[in-house]
Amino acid sequence: MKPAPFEFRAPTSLDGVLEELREHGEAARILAGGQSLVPLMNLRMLQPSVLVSINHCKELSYIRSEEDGLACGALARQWDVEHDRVAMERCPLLVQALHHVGARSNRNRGTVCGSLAHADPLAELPAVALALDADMIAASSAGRRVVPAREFFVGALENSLRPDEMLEAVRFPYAPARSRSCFIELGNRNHGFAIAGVALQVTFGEDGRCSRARLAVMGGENIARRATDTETALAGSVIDEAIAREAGRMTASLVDVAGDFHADAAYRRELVAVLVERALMQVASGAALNARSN
Amino acid sequence: MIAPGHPRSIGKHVPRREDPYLLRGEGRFLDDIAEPKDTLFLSFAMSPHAHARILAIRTDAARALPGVVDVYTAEDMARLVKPIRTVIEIQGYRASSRTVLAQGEVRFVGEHVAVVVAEDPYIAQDAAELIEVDYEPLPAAVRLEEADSETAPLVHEDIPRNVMFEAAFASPDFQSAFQSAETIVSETFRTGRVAGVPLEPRGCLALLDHVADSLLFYTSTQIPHLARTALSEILDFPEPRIRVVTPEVGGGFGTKAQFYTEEVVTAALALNLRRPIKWVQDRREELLTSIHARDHIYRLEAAIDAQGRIKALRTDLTTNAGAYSSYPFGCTLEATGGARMIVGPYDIRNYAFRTRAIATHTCPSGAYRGVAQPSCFMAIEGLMDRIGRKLGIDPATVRQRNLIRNEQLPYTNVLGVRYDTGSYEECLRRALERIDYWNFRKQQAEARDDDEVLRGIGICCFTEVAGAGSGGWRVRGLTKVPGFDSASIKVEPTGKVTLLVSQAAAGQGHLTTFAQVLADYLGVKVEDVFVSEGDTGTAPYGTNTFASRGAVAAGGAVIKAAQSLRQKIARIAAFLLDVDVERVELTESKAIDKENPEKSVDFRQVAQIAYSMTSVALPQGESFGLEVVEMYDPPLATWPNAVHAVVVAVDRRTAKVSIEKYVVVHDSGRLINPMIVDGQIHGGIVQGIGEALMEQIVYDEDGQMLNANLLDYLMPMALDVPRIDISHIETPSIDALGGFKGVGEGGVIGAVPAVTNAVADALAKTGANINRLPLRPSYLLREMRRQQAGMDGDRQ
Amino acid sequence: MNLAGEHLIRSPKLAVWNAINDPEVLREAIPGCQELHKKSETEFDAVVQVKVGPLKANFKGSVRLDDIEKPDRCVIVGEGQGGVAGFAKGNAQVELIESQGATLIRYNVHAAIGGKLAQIGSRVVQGVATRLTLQFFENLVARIEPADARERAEGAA
Amino acid sequence: MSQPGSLRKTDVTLTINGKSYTRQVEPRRLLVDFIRHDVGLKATHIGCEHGVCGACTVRIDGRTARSCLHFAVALQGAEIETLEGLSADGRLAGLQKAFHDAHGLQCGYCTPGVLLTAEEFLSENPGPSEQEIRAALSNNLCRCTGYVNIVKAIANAARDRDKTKADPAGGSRP
Repeated sequence: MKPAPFEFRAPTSLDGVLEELREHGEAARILAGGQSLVPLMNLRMLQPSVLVSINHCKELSYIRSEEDGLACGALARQWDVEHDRVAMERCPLLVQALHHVGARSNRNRGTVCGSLAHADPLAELPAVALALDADMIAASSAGRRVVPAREFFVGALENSLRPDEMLEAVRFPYAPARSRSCFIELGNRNHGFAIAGVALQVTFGEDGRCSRARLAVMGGENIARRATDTETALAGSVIDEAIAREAGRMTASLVDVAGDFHADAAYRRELVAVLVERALMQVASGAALNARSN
Repeated sequence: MIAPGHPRSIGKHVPRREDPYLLRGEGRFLDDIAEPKDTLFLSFAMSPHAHARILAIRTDAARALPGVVDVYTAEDMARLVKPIRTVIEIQGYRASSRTVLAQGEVRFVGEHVAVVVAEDPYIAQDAAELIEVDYEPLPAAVRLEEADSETAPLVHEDIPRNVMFEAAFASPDFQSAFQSAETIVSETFRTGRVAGVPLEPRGCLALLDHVADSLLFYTSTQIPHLARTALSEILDFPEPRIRVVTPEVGGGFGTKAQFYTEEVVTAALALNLRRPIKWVQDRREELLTSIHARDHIYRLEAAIDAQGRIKALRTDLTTNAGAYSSYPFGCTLEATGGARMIVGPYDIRNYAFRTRAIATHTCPSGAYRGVAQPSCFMAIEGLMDRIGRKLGIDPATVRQRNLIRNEQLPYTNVLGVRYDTGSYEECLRRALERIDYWNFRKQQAEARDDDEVLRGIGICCFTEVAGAGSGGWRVRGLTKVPGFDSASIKVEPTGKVTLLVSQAAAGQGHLTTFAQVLADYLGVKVEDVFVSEGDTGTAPYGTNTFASRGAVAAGGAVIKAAQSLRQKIARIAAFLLDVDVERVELTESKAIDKENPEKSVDFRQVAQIAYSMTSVALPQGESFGLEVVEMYDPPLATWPNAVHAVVVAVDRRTAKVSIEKYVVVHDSGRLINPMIVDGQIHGGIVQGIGEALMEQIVYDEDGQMLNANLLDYLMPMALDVPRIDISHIETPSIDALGGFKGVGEGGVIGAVPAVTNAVADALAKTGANINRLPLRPSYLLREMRRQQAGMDGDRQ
Repeated sequence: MNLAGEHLIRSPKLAVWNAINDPEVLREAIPGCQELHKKSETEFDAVVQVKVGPLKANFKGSVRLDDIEKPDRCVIVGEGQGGVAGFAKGNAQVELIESQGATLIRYNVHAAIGGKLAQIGSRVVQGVATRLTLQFFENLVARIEPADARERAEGAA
Repeated sequence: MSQPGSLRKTDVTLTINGKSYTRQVEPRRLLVDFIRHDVGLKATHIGCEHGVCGACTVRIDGRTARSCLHFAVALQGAEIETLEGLSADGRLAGLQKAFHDAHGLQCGYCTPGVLLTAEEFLSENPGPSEQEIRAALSNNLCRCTGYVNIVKAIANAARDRDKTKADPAGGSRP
């Protein structure tokens, strides 16, 4: 299918972009990498009247290690973040998740903020943002506000940005010392959309016990969910097979799963349990970085 | 006639001539053809309903859009073309015809209700969205299991209970054989609906030649000649004034071996508007409207003896025909194919079947690679494993006891079909050896019950119907499918050879393989042969490319033409060499006196005489030119055979399947180019892996398709493919010229049953009965859980 | 999409019944309902805008009350054409049960979507249909239950 | 839905394979259509138009990308490369030969996209394992070859590259 007509704007400054959003509101969409937006436009499911490209705003193209986290600007391409030295060292969960995002050409052009704003229920990055309590910096001509991840994701393809706002940047908190992380997903095919996935970061105390677990699960019907009850249960325990299995069982009972022709609800629930268990065992066994696929 | 020293090309890994231009991206696929500036573009408005009455169509908004030339509905098209009617002369078939745009009623989601003609494809799609159609939704017959019930909505008023085709057969003393057997093993198998999904969607370009008032029609097809005849009949336009040209085709797999309504609309509008018209399908339309396949239910009952030998087999097959009988193969192809081919390489003397094609409000089905054989062999090979489990005999042994013995060949099976040669036992023996079968069974027996990974091994022994001649198509009522193929050989005045064949490749490397055949049978150097096909303006008439027929039918025609032309070359050479014609041998584009080989004349010299371009006149009585056309009608069919053996590991907790070992022992008779044969087997196997593990066209109960995109219709990618170990046995056919048997579909036919049996074997220990496709993890886990619940129930 | 559920409404059965039949109430309860005009006693023309993140589809169609057994149960039937996006239809069997002065509203909803929405978005749209159904009944409860009754109840819970 | 409105066309100038092309197109003109129909470079193919199959893979600013997911108007100033460009300056000669020798293509429709994926992957991963090659090929769908000979061709090309790097003077020229 060919996309429907639209007017095109390519401001060269963030203020120019925000001015367009203020003027057009809901009728306008931001074009960054286009890897989530353009398929829907080509299939004519999405017909914005005004497309505002931010590709000429150099000021939005940055990966900055800031004081309390790694900041990715709206134009930070997924591939660049996936291979960023600081990201690999201090936000390993983000990098592990990025290996699973789309295919290589999608990641070359797709942006971290674009995937977050699109909020597909089976997208990996929202799960990471929720797990790490990332901060979303929403900008509009009226000013900026910081939206914590748990308030940013509302539902399937639904975020809490106002029509005149754009996601200017996202800040992923660094992993504390003695942390290990792992991202696992499983689908009907070895590559492609998952049936369910788990984003996990565990910080260990001196005694080898889990001092802080961060766990988010995707595969429900709406959007990835934080499993806070499981995190609380894990705090203070030594992660072994029994604990991991119990954590998996508990998380599965929390998540709101739905069935579709890819997998029925019962399978999704059981898969969440298995993936959480295996993620915990992988993190506990020190083999934290999962195999680098492309 | 051909000098023993002439370097043979058949059997060699000759790298393909097609590669250089394709690797530079210079292959001209349909949409790559530079269309004239005044070309108009089509876009179809599609039905969102599976079954509905069309109350009104308002096209004024669409017409008013700048750049739109016209909008046509069914009534407009009815003035230009006749409906497509698939005639199959077989008992039990109820013919149905199809208007090129839905008239009065839509019968499947995606059926075209109107077409926009515009100056730009973008604008054409804008306009298609402005067409307003008032529908009265009607109840739809969707699920095959219910579509033939008394109360099911009718797809065609004149076809009671939607039974478009029904046939039965019973061998003479079937009943007594069935009753007398000691044990009956029965099972129902359900295969999932899939589609060929070539990477290049369909498309066509119709150009007018005003001088000769003729139609030059490019279309991404496998059947240029059959399409040309169909176009002539439906457009009521003289066939001599139609030329169908096949561009590079981006994958066919049978999907493009049908003739479609959009081809008629494109040609008709070009003639009507006297402007070039181009239509390029997008992926969503391709998944909605190109033929589907394998939506089948098999109920098998085998009467067996204590040794596990099948004394009598009964098959009850129901296939989903979709809304219309596709052209030219119709809805009977899968129904007759599945019922007839299922006996495969087994010595089954008593056989009965009932087979039916049921119409539903879904996309028409048609001939996709393997045509029913992947499904029917999944059924029979699944039954072989169940016979083994029931009697406690290893499934490999059950097969060894049922296979046709070598000494029985040539063998006429219970349906009267002749298998001339084969290697059924040898293929099984070597496959078991290469996959280390017995050692695997030992390890499997020792595996602990609580392993996280369940391993299984699956076998498929099969025969593949290939290279079918006119007899083969007639016996199945497909009288519109001729069966013969033809080759025209011209040694040009400069001595180079032009070879034209009635085929249309979609990646099979015909330009290379037919040059290899001609080189060996005409004594010409491969590099002196120039092959061309797919253009009805140059290539002689034939049956074209599908059902693994290329090598057999066109290869045979090339041999027949070469055998006839080389006589003339030898006669002229004998005249030039002044020797007796018996002493003339052809080698490396030369004719030599075999008594003293250094005395020779090359083809160029022979040609110069034949085309009267030298001072020496042709010998008395000899005709001018060096040109011959031969038609070759293969036997009823040729029968490649193979055994696929697969080891899988199933994660007990996620039920994800991974293929650990894949072995193929294949017999396609004499191989022309083993490298290309292996490529066909690789491609077929991976389509089979897709069909077994992940592919399915999904309709909901209202007939809505839920996955008309490539994110939700999953096909295998490189990470899903194991290493594939292929070895060949070459048992030449004695019925087919050249000894070729064909290979196009063997890969997919063997893969579906072998992978399914391996997964079923892996889960057998949990009690799960795996008998339906696809084998998605959620299905496998559900079956394991049901058994666990069932077993716990039993234990209490 | 199939969904069953129930809500306790702190107001008498007849009041709940009347509300369900009142176009004003329905217009406010149906998420994204732009217009709802009475066509007959039990049928209304409706325009409903469904927003799924960036995706917007305007459905023009009708809402109808069938199998009316006043004041115990009825079926709310909705269907709408979303232009090229496709169409949506659904029916909600609704049953009202008296329970100590309040009313238990029990529902069983079947919804189906068709056309491009089903072919492209089925994975997402199923979830949306569930969310909109839940929202409809929550809006209905909020609209019917008198404000004070609800505070008292929440205070006591 | 879409208001037909006046379809204003604007001048768009793109640099493709080092050459500058200016065409009058609508903003919605997809990059793949600009390359194929407005400029006439037909090696880049369309398989799905929703970013999954990879048949439309080109390079934008040195990296592979889906040309069906970009609008020409948004890429003014970018460096676009297609198979025609990479093939002409010989950079792909080793890969093309390896694909030819290993029968790494059948219908050829996915081949341009696969070659660009393979070139990007090999230039970043000398001496890759078979599993890494298979993971890289998740960028492209192929329906004919079952990927078997594509993986073999890329592995052979990788070995030849190492050979020429290790011993540029002697050894087998690609």
